Order: sequence, then C-alpha cells, then structure tokens
Amino acid sequence: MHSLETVELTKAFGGNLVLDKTSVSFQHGKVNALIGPNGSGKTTFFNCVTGLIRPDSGRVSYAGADITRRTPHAIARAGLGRTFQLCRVFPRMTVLDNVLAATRPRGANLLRGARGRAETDRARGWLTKLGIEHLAGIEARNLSWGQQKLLELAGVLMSEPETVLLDEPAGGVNPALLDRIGGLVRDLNAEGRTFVIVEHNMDLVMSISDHIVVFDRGRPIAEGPPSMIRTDERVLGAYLGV
Amino acid sequence: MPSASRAQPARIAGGVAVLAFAAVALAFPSIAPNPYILSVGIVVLNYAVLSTSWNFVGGFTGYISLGHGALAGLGAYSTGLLVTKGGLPSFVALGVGALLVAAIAVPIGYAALRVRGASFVIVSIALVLITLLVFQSWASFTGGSRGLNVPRPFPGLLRPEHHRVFFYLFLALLALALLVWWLIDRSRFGLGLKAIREDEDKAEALGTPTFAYKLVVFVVSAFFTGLAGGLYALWFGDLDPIFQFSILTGSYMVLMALLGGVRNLFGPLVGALVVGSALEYFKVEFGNSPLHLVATGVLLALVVLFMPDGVLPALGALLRRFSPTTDSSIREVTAAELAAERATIGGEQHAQPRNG
Amino acid sequence: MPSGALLFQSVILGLLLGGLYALLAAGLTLYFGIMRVVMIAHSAFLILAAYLAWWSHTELGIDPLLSMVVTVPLFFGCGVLLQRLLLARLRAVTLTMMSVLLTFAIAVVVEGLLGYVFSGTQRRIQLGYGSASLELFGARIAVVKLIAFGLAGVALLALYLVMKKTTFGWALRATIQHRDAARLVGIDTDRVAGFGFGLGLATAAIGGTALSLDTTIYPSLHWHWIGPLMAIIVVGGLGSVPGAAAAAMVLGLAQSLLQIELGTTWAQTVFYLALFVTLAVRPQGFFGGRLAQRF
Amino acid sequence: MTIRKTRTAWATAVGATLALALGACGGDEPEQASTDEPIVVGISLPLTGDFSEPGKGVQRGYEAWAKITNDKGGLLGRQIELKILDDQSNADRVVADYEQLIGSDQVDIVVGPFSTRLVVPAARVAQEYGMLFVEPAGAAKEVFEQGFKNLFYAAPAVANDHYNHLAEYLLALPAGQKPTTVAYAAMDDPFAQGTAYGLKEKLEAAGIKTVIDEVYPPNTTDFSGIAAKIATSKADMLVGGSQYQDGVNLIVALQQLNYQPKLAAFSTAPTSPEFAAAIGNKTEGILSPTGYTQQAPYPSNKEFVEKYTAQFGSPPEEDEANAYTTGQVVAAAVTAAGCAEQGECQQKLIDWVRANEVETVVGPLSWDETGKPKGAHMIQQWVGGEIQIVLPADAKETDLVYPKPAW
Repeated sequence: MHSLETVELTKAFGGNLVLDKTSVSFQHGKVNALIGPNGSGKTTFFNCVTGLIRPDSGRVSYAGADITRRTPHAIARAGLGRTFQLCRVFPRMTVLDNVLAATRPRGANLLRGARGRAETDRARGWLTKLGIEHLAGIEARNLSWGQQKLLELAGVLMSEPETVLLDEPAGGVNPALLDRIGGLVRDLNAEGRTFVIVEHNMDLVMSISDHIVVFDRGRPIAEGPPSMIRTDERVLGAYLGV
Repeated sequence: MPSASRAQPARIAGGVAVLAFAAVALAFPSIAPNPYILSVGIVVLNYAVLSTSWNFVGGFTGYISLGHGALAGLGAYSTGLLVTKGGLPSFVALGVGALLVAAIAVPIGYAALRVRGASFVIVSIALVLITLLVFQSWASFTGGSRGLNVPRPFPGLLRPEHHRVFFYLFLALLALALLVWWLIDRSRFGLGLKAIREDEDKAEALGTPTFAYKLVVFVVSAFFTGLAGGLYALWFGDLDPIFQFSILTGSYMVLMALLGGVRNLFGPLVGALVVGSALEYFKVEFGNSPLHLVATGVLLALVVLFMPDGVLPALGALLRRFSPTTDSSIREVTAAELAAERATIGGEQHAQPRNG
Repeated sequence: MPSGALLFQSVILGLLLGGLYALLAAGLTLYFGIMRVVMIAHSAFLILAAYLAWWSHTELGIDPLLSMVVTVPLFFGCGVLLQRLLLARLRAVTLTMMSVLLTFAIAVVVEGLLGYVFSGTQRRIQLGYGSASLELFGARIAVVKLIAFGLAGVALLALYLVMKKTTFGWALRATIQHRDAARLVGIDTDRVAGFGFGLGLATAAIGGTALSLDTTIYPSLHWHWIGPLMAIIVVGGLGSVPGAAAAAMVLGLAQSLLQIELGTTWAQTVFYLALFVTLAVRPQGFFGGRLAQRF
Repeated sequence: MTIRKTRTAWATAVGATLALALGACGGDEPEQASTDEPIVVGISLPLTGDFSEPGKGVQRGYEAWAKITNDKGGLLGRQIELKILDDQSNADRVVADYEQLIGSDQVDIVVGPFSTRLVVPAARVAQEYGMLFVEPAGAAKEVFEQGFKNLFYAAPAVANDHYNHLAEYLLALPAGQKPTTVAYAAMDDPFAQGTAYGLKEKLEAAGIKTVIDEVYPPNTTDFSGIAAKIATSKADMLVGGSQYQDGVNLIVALQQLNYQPKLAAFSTAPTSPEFAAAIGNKTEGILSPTGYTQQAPYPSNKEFVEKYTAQFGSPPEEDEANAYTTGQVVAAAVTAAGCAEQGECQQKLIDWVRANEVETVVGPLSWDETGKPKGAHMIQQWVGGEIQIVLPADAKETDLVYPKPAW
C-alpha cells in the first residue's frame, strides 16, 4: 500500500530540467530511502513534495489526497514532516523553544502560555530521547553541528508527523552520532512512522532502509529492497557514470 | 531571547528599573517645572507608544515597517473626522477610529506580507506617500493642506490641566500596549511569530501558517498605532497632512525600537525616552535645523551596521562580559556540554542496536 | 471630455516624463539585480545632483549640463564606495530588510545635509531658454523638457551598450544572473558589484541634471520620486531593465493623462495603485523579471 | 537668561523622564519682570520649509521694528528683545514653539507667525494662555471664524477682499471688452486660495464664466499638467492664488505653452523682489494685490522705509511691512496699557486694541469683534519693467494696462 506518491512531477529551473516526469511511490510504514548522484534532483523532489517549490506540472498525493498546490504548512499539518539538507534550527531561540515551536495551537490556545506543562514535558521527552535534554536552556546557535541536527530532528518529531522526510540526516556528523540516528529511525519506524530518507552514506542507507528508490537526472531508474539495489548495475552506472 | 537565560539578579534589577520608571512617570506631571516640559513629556510618551506598537511587527516577525507613521496619521484623522463629521463623542471616535485603521491594515498587509522580504518595506513607504497625497488632495473631506481642527474632549480645561490629563491617558495606553506585547511574547502565537523571524521557511515546514500569523500581528500593531495617533489628535487638536503622514515619524519609530532593542519588551520604550528627549532637547538648545535629519540618519545607519540587535542589548552584553555570574558564559557552558556530549555518545555506542 | 489638443499635449508631456522615470528606474533595477537591494537613497542622490547643477549655474554661472562633467564621475565613485564600504558589510541573512533601512538612512542624511547647506527654500534654475518651446502639431514642447528627455534617452542607450557590448557588462550580467556561477568562471563579483552600483548612481547624476532644468527642487523632493520609482520597478518585474523601462513609460503616460480629469496629486496615486495591485495579484510583475519570485 | 532657564528646566525634564535625577527639579519659578529687564517678544517663523521666503521677510520686518523702537528708547523705557524660533512651516512645530515661548521661556509678548495655516494653531495656544495675539499674516476668513478673542490681523484687508478694486474695475468695463472666461489656479492654502476665490465669487456673481478651477497642494512643483489645461481652455483671464514659487512655476509653465491671456493676476509672488528674474523678466502686465507700498503717505511709513533701507540695504516689501505693522500695534497697546508681561496685563492689552484705532505704515487700522481689519488692498501691475499701483484710482501711480501685452 502507498501513502506518499508523485505522478509525472516536473520541475525546471531556467533551462535545465531537474525533475522529469517523476513518478514515485513510497511504502507506508516502512523506511524508504531516496538515493542518487549529486544533482539528480533529490532535494528538489523533497521541496516539491513539501510545497516549498511549486512543480511545473504533475501531482503529489499523500494518503489518497492531492496535496500538490497546498501551502507548506498545510502539507505539514497533513502529516508530512521534514528536515533540511543544511540543517535549519531557529538560531536565536533556546533549544527547548525550538522544539516547542513545532506545536500547532489553534484558536484560543494560541494565546495560552508557550511553555505549557504538557507541551514542555513532551518537548523535554524528545530532547531526552535524542540525548540533548541537558542543553534545553541554551540558544540553538551555540550548539555544535551534530547537536543542531539532533535538535532539528526533535523539532520535526514534536510535530508528530506520520511520515518523516529526512534530507541527508547523516550529512557531516560523526560516526557515533550516525549510529544513534540510524537506531532512532529504526525505533520510530517500529512505532509505526513512515520514513523517506535522502542520504549519501550507503552504509546507513543499506543498514536501515526497507525500500530504496534510485534517482538519476530527475527520474527514478531503479527501486527495490537493499539487497536488490546493491547488485543493480544501472545504479552502479548512475553512480560511476559508466 | 533574554527571558530564557537571564540570571536572577539581572531580573530583579530589571524589576526595580521598571518600578522606578513607573514611579517617575506617575509623578512627572507634578514635578514638571512648566507646561511646556509637560507637553514634551506627552510627546515623548506618544513616541514610546508608537514604537512599542511598531515592535509588534518589527520585534516579533522581524519585518521592518517604515510606514507606521501613516497608520498613526490614519488613526489621528479617522478619530478627528469621526468627531467633526461623524459627531461621535471624542473617546468613542478614538476607539472606532483605531478599529478602522486595523481594518485598513488587512488589505495592506495582504499585499505587503504575501511576498517575502523588502516588498513589505516598499509598501510601507508607499503607504506614507499615498496617504499624504490622498489627505492633501481630498480637501473637501479631510480639510486638505489647511489641516483639520479636532475639538478638545475637555473644552473647560486650561492648557496645563489639559496636558496633565492627556499625560496620564498616554501613560495608560502605553501600559496597555506593553501588557499586550508581553502576553503575545509569552504565548504560543508569539513563539510562532518568533519562529518566523528566525527562519520563515522552517517555521512554515513545521506547520506554522506564517502568512496568517504575520497578517494578524500586523493588524494588532496597526490597531495600537491607530490608537496612539487618535489620542494624539485629541490632545493636539490641529492635524496637518504634511506632518501626520511624514516618512520621518515612521523612521523615528524604527530608530527608537532598534536602538532600545526589538527583542525586549521595554526596548522601544527606552529607545523612545532617549531619542524623544534628545530630539526635543536639541530643538530647545540649538533650534530646529535639518541637522536633526542628519543625526537621525547617521544614528540609524550606525545601529543597522553595527548593532542590529539594539544599542542597549549590545551594552548589556558588554557589561555581562565582565560579570561572571550571568549568561555571557554560554560558550564555556556549551564547551563543557560538548565534552559531556561526546562522552555520552561514546558510552552509548555499544548499546546501539546493530542491524543491517 | 477633454479636447484632442489637450490629450495630445498630455501624451507628449507623459512621454517626456516617462523617459526620465525610465532612466531612474533602470538605476534602481541595476542595484536590485546586483545585490537584491532596494536603494531608497537613489532619488536622494538624484536631488543632490539637481542641487549641484543648480549651484554650479547660480554660483559659477556655467550651464547646468556642464555640471555633469563633475557629478557623473563623482557619483560613480560614491556608488562604488557605498557598495564596498556599507552594503557589503550587512549580514546576508537580513540583507533585504537592513539594506533598505541603511539606504533609507543615507537618503535622510542626504536630505538633511541639503537642507543644511542650501536651506529648505525651493530653488529653480533660471535659464535663458527656460520658457522657450517648440510647436508640434498644435502641441507645445518646452525645450528644457526636450533636453531632459534627450539626456535620459542617451544615458539609457549608453547603459544598454555597456551592459551588452563590454566585458564589464558581460561580467555584470553574469553576476546578476548567478553570483556563484560568475565567481566560478573567475569573475571578481565584489568588484563588479561595486562598479555596478557606481553605474547606477551615475544614472542618478544624469537624471538629476535633467531634472534641474525644468523643476523646482527642495531637499525633501526625493520622496516624491522614490515612491513612483519603487512602484515602477515592482510593476516592471524586479531586476528586469526593459520591464522597468516599459512600466516607466506606461505609468508616466497614465499619470499625465489622468491629470486631465483628476488633477496633479490624484494622478500620482496611479503609481501606488499599480504597486498594490501588482503585489496582490502578480508579485513577479507584469513585464517579466526572473528575480521577482525571490524578492 | 531665558536660555539658562530652559537649560535647568531641561535638566529636570530629561532627568525626570530618564528616571535619573529625581532631585534636580523645582526652583524654576519665572522671575517677575522688573522694569530694567528687556521686553521679550516671542515669535515663531517659518525660516525653512514651504514658507521660508516670506518667513524671512517677516523676520526682517520684526527686526526692523525692534531696532527702530530701541533706537528711540524702547517701550516703557525697556528695550525690546526678540526671541525667534523656526517652525519649519510646520503646524506641529508652531504649537510646540509658542508652548515653549510662553510656558518655558516666559516671554512677555507673543506675535504671530507667517501663513494662515500656522496662525490658527498658534493663536489657539496664545488664547489658552490668555495672551494678546497680533499677527501679520492670518488673512483668510477661516481665521476669524474660530471665535478667537485675542487675535488681531495687522493689515488693511483679509484675503477675500484683496481683489475688490480689480473686481469693480472689470465689472465697470463695457460689455465688449469685459473678459468672458476666467481660469483659476490656487494653492490649497487658506490665504492664497482666499484671494483667488474672493475674486471668483464676485466675477461669477456678475456672470463671468469660470472655465478652469484648479487647486494644488503647497508642495506641488510640476505645473505642466495644470498649465496645459489652462492653455487649452484659452481663458481670457487668469487668476492665480499663489504664494511665491508656485506662482513662478505656473507662469513659466504657461509661457512654455505660449498661453497669452488678456489679464493675469497673481497674489504675493509678483510683489517679491526676485520675481522678475525668476520668470526671465517676462513680467509685462502681471497684476497683484498689495496691502503696502513704499510710497504710502503715512508719516510712520517714511521713517520705516528710510531706516529699513539703511538697515537692510533694500526697501521693505509687503511681508516686512505687515510684520512692522504688527509691531506698531503691539507698541501702541503696551504704551497705552503701561505694562508688558504675562498675566492680567495681557487682558488690558487685548481690550485696548479692540477699542482703539492704530496709526501704522499701512494706514490707520481698526478691528471688528472677530479681529478682522476694516479695509481693502491696492492693485499693482508690472508696467514698463517695474511694479506700480494702478488701483484704486486715487492712489494710482499709472494706468492699468488692459488687455495685457504678451509675456
């Protein structure tokens, strides 16, 4: 069964076609990986899916609903959470507030105190799970790169998305942290969250994903379980340029 | 965000300062040596209300408006016209007028806030110029360049008494504006707004309806600006488009807010006290000269270039560097944390499940 | 219903005005293209140039047009310094907002200094040929307006040639299109940006001289110019020089024609209406302009 | 000494406002004016901004009055000291200025600023402090509809009556020569517009058609649009309700369009010394009302013209004369009431002016209960390169040229 899928998604910047009639579908409740050489359109794909960029043509549907023209926050509220390639946190807000900012109050709740007990507990919960709870009171700009990655993740998780899109979660983090993120993804997936991960680190991809989609020049060239992808020479071709 | 990591002594000091200000403000009418000084006090208070109102947009969302002068002018004129043409009682007119300004702010915000970045500033400047044009040209309705004369709400009072009353009215309005700012600041709405200021895309991706948030806070800001303008109209009595819709009013608000620090509740107030008093002082000592403009411009440029977070915060940081007790030590702390961090990671490594 | 003669006269006036708008808007567009900066001080420098022209005429008795020999290079230098010393300092994160504030501050300083040196009194150059005019199919064209239009035209043409035909122009366009790419192909984008600003400010010098021939000037006059100009570059689609020129002509004409029915001041509102409509309906502008979205 | 007073006052204000020096205040009671002290006369004038040209003229007028009076031993044996503030032609500043002059600087007398737009707010401040307010420039009828009890306009006539003599002249013309169409262009300013509309009412009443009626705000600089309309209307006669620069600009724009009316009348601008040069000396036949002429026979005027010319190197114009007149009125009141300080003295001064007639450089002046003077203006015309009185007949220096030669 499919939750997130795109039909003939197309996006061009100026002259060059970045997404070329891309039709992909990701498996619900699984850890999906999206790989491919640099410039194969993975991040653009994410941006189109999450509404940050308007595709020129094509459709994006999530859980059966067409979300192509929705605003990013509407898509987020539909259950799609994402992180950014160069991780983005709110630099001048404390770690705790960074996470709390992910709550989505409505109506009268908007005027209630931002640090309500329930939220704060949940936020601290996530911080603890990611092992940065002790930094709660510090402004995010003072965190190390790895800590910021974790913080961004905590924020996304705080917004309780059914499906989490991670854009290079392993980018520039030390091996130890890498394992930790990998483990975390697995745990959360076990709790029923769907993941779509763009990642260059093959070890991580192969170790955690159930289903892999390979991009080349803005279109999928292969998909399947890690075991299959490992041996697919089209993939090797794409990477080695043979 | 100072509120988050401020040491206890600093907080107490702050409280004392606030109380001291309140005391002086309440006593001011009786210690002011003559009516002129009192009227200056009112002008400064008016600046304080305006820049605080401005800070609803500037401080929370980081969107800088140079056009709030026009909103104040609209407040003044709508109040004045409601009294003279509509025959409403002065203070009813004040309220209705402010609501009108808020209503006008909706379409303006819609045009200005949809597109990100400088277009907001452009629209805000355009707003001043267009309102000036309209209120000058539409003489039959607004009185045009001859200005509009707003009848006094308390005709009986002599001028000094009149000043005294309005001083307290402005003080009350200031308190109200500060209260609302504080409420938003600590609210979830406020948190969302600050998220927008920090990184609008990120906030949007986390599910914050950024456009709606910006629009709402812009309208709130417009409402208070309108109130300030209207109250000024009732106090001052003579409205002239050239002055009511002057680009300078807006830039004073920005300067005051930036100077005092847009992230602090009291930043704009302090900025207004400094700049406002300075303006009037130099006028008395050296008379009016275009050098006021030069000073304003230079000051603004310096703040923008070197202390975009405000002068007072910058000074505060400077002071803190010398006192060990407070949060200047963030960096060392994080250094320590980082060490701890690595340790923990190292420790957890083995615990990690190895699957693949 | 206005007479045909009046319509024709207004069309002529509109075109003459539009020419000047086009030149100045071109300058603004240049800045925006280079740094995504809305240069509020542009028109302040315009008025400064006008004052220098007036001063050199009344004090030194030389024809205002000659003042350009000094002002144009002077302004070019100012532009370079402005970009290198001030705007380049701003943090990229807050560049748009802060640059507007900074240029606004500069505009206010210029206005203040003008007021201090020349006083707030309205000034006007008294030329021998000030009220001379040519007959054209029953319409009258003031010689001074014609000269102003000519200046604008020549300056625009020169700007176009520099952009299209010279290596510097090539580098400038490259920088505008894609800064990083330009850097990759070995363009010193900082230097180019600086010169680009100089170029923009030089157009202000020419425009100011043209302006001084036939208008009364006073220090705060620049606000009456920056408003329409900002409207023009937004309507024209930010970053597109032809777009700006087209918008300038259209709006200039519209203003002049609306004057017949609405009078001078109401007619000016057409710019702001156009601005609001554009932003509300079509933020990327009506005459193309790739950069608009990013604005 | 007033300076020092404001300083301490300021220390207090700033101190208090900034919550720094609570103790620094008090002890600022205004000293009682003793007879050897000068009489301080407070004035706020537009020395920069829209009205700076006439503003400076008014300033010279006041300075001339102070000097001439002081040379003759001052008033009540006290010297006159002027305290002039610049209001930048800005209504807000004007109020703050008079607030400061009366409340803080404790001046003994205040007199009016320039331009009706500023007179009304200023007069209100003076009224609410119970001060006498004689003013040289609040000529529009609005001023006298505000119900001021303390205001007196020190000139022969209000704006709407400036053209009375011209109206009579035109309406007396035989049907053939009488202009049939008129174009009006007036600054949106009570005074300037008042002059033009005063004439408009009278001519329309006599059935002379209005073909163009344009009103423009004070900061207008581009007159080509208005000029185009007027030119294409081919009106016989043109009436400009102008201050200074706007009149010049409009005339130049009209000359660019080669518009040649039979009659062109502008308020204020043509009487200014720079006028001829400003429009390239194409002044022939331009009309203008004036409340003052250097040739006026009144005794005080001879003295005024002499000493003024000696002081400033050029003879006085209308603005200067009005300011001087204001001074004369105040002087007369002070001498008669025998006092000049704030407080009950002011009411004495007001009552005296209300009840009496004052000999001035523009002739004997007296006022109705609203402070409106009872008189009319003369009409001048540029004839043979200089501006001369042409109406009324008994005061004329030369004959009115009609229709006017081409400019």
